[in-house]
Amino acid sequence: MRPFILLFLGWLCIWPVSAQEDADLIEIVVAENDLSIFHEALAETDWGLTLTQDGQFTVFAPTDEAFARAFERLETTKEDFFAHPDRLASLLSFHVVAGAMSLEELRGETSVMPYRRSSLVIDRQDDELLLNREARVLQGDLAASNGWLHIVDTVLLAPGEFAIEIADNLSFLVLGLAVVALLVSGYLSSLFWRWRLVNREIALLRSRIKEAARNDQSFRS
Amino acid sequence: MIRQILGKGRRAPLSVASENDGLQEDVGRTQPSATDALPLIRLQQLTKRFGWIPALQDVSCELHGGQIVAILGANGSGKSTLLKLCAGLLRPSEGNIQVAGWQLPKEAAQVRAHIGYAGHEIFLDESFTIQENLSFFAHCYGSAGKLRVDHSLGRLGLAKFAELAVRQLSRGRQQLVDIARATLHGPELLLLDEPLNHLDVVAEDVVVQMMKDARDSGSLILWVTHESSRVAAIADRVLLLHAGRLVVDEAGQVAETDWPATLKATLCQEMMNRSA
Amino acid sequence: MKITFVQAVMLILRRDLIFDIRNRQRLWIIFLFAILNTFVFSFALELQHILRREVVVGVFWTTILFASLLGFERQGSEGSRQRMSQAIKLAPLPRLAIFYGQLLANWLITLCLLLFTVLLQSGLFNARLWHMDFWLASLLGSLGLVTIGTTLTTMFSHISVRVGVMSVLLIPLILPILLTCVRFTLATQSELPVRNEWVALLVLQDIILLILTSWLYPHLIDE
Amino acid sequence: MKRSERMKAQSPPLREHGLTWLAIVVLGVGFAMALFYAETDQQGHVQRLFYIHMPSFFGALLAFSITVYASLRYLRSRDVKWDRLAVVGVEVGLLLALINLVTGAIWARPIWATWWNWDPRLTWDAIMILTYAAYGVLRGAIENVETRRRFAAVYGILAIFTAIMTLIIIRIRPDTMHPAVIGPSAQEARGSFDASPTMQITLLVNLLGWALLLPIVLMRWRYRLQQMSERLEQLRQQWFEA
Repeated sequence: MRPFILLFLGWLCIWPVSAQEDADLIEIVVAENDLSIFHEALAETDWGLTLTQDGQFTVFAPTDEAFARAFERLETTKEDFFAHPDRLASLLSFHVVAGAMSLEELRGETSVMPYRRSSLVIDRQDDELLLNREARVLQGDLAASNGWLHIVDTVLLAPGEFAIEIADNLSFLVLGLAVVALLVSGYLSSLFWRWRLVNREIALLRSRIKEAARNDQSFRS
Repeated sequence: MIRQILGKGRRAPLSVASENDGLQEDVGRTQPSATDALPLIRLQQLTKRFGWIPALQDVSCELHGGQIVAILGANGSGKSTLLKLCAGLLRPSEGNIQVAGWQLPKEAAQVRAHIGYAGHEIFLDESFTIQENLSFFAHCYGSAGKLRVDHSLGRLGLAKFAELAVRQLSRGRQQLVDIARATLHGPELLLLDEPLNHLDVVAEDVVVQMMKDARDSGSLILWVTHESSRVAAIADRVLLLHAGRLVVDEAGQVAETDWPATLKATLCQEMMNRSA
Repeated sequence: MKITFVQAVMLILRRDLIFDIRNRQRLWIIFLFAILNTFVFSFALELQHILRREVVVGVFWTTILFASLLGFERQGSEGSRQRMSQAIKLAPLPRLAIFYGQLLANWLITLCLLLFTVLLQSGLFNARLWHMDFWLASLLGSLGLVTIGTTLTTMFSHISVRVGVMSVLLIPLILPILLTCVRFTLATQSELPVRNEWVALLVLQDIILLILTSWLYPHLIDE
Repeated sequence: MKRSERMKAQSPPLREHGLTWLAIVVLGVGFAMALFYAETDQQGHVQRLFYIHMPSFFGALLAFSITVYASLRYLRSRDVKWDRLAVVGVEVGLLLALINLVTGAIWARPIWATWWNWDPRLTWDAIMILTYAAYGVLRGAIENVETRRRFAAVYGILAIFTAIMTLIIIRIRPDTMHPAVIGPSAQEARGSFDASPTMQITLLVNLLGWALLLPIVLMRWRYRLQQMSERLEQLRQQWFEA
């Protein structure tokens, strides 16, 4: 009986490693203990599904502590950040890059283009990788069947990302219309003002010339 | 080689001053008969407006080679404008100018080699020496060779200043160098804008002699000046400009004028008895 | 006998170069400014810390642009050059010969500036700028820059204009060429495959510019 | 100036007025349709700015192309009216390009969370504004009337070269090195327009208003103003001459 137990224990301990080989990215995220918020975010959006299918991805997974710090920066809480699925999806799309790139390959790059369409800058700071000029890789090169996973210590925010709370965009419509009205009326009034100025000047000059001509005659006669 | 303006056809091909022409230039040559040849300059209702101020108003006349024409007039009567128009520096607002048959603003390229212009500003480069300036222009006009430069410098008595930079010269001497530049390539049409202004007496005579030599060799000199006293002695013909209009044309005929009668009368009188 | 086109171009080229060598102020302004600009950027961007080759490329092209801009501004406003341009107009030289003469003179000076700045900046920022394609980009880019610069200088030598107008006019015209050059040299720096469509684009722009300015030049000079 | 000619300068003929009133009506209708008639796009109400954003862009293009054509004609014929048309084209073009830029930026704020996302069309519009603003600077810097017109015409032609080249270059994305001339840039993605017919009608009306009528009407008025200011300069010179 003992060998079976030994065998089972042995299998158990190599299971996470071997399992990792054919496990996909989502399973690795689940396996890691401090990626719960990231996993929850993935589940919330359709990324959770896409990362399970085949196709090669490179995923940067911020730790829970990284998410906590990010929420303070964006002055929001986890709940109402998760309330806007499209913003969440856009944030996550900045963490996923097409094509599987290990840390070594990433080191050769200067910038990569995640699904979010704004380039993620990669620096080398005394042989350590710096993502988005702020994030460091805590644990890299977690191989998965459909790509690589690297755990990073800060959430990657695209430039100008969610800096301020976006008001309902009706107010922006009003703002836009007001500015257009301002521009058009400004130009029309400048046109009208110049028109009046020129007219008055012409009238003035013409009267002066007429008057000068009159005293010439009087002078001559 | 006789510089003869062939009187046939619209495009009078000018004979080009050849390389060795410089030397024989002073040797006496026959005076081209002024009457039958095609006029060197023909102005037809020439008008030039700067903005809306008419600098010149329908000036029209015909000038033949082989004479010195003095252009007199008060300040701002359009003398310099007329000269710049003939040199092709300005484009006429209306009417047209023909130099040796070439319509000036468009076909200026053909005629530029035969025009020499010396205006108020000195068209020289201060940082270069006289020798360099003149040899540059000699190359430009294609009649290269130190020969021509030395000849024209010698003629105007500037030989010993050749190595000086233009900056070091006095205004008068700079003007002389500018005139040397204008006459370097033996132009058929010489345009001088108050050449005698800053010159001392000696230099004045040199320039007048040079103008006479050019006239004898068949080229036309348009001379803008103020000293009407010297005009009678030197000029074959006088154009009086007043407020952009041509007042006196041909030898002494008077168009309509309110030019001060005295000056005009004395001037015409002198012209009459000189040519009689 | 009229002088040939090439002789006229050589004449104007020699004249302009001698003029610039004679009064060296313009050259001093250009090269000193290149050094100053490099230092300003290195202090402003803390270049020695971030080992980013892209930033160096950006700094390089900005230095070239502003240094040659100062050179053109100075050339446009020089009194003696304005008088000389009148005199040269009188001479029977073909109009385009004058343009190409000045163009070549400016181009030579800009190429010297390029060489000087490359040495300076690859030394200071120890970035490897010595890439073959880099020289190609600089050659073509500076040709475009000089074409526009010479045209505007000719314009300004006829009118006396206050300082600053030249830069406002030149920079918008130079943007497409600058964009192409920066992107082309970026490719050479970051080992990305250098696509030769950038070279084609640069050549295309230079050709269009040369044709356009050659056609417009007589309108600039003659009344 | 004879009386009849002066009268004509003061009160423009009915055709002038007619066109102005037509433009005002069409713009008003377009404006109302944009706000109430058209459906709200899934991007929310701010998308209604699109009905001013895109038409004003084509209006600016129309104005600038008139400037280039007028500059070409002036260089060939040296006729003053072409130069006036060039000045008029630049001024109206700048106004419309500015409107396009501002509405584009305000529209981008809620959708892309940044005021400016270097979107190809907006960047191109900004560079056109810079180039033709420099045209104004050049005109202001030259006193002599003939040279000012000639140099302005030359610069007008050089400026259009910049505009076209910048349009091509900006569309080529730096990182992937292949041209996205047809690729969906953020602007096109927003502007792709297989949406409901109400939107398309509104767009058409606004297009007629902003891209055609407004530029033409503004240009006619500005042209008359330019004529009068030249008349003024002429009188002023004659006055100093007399």
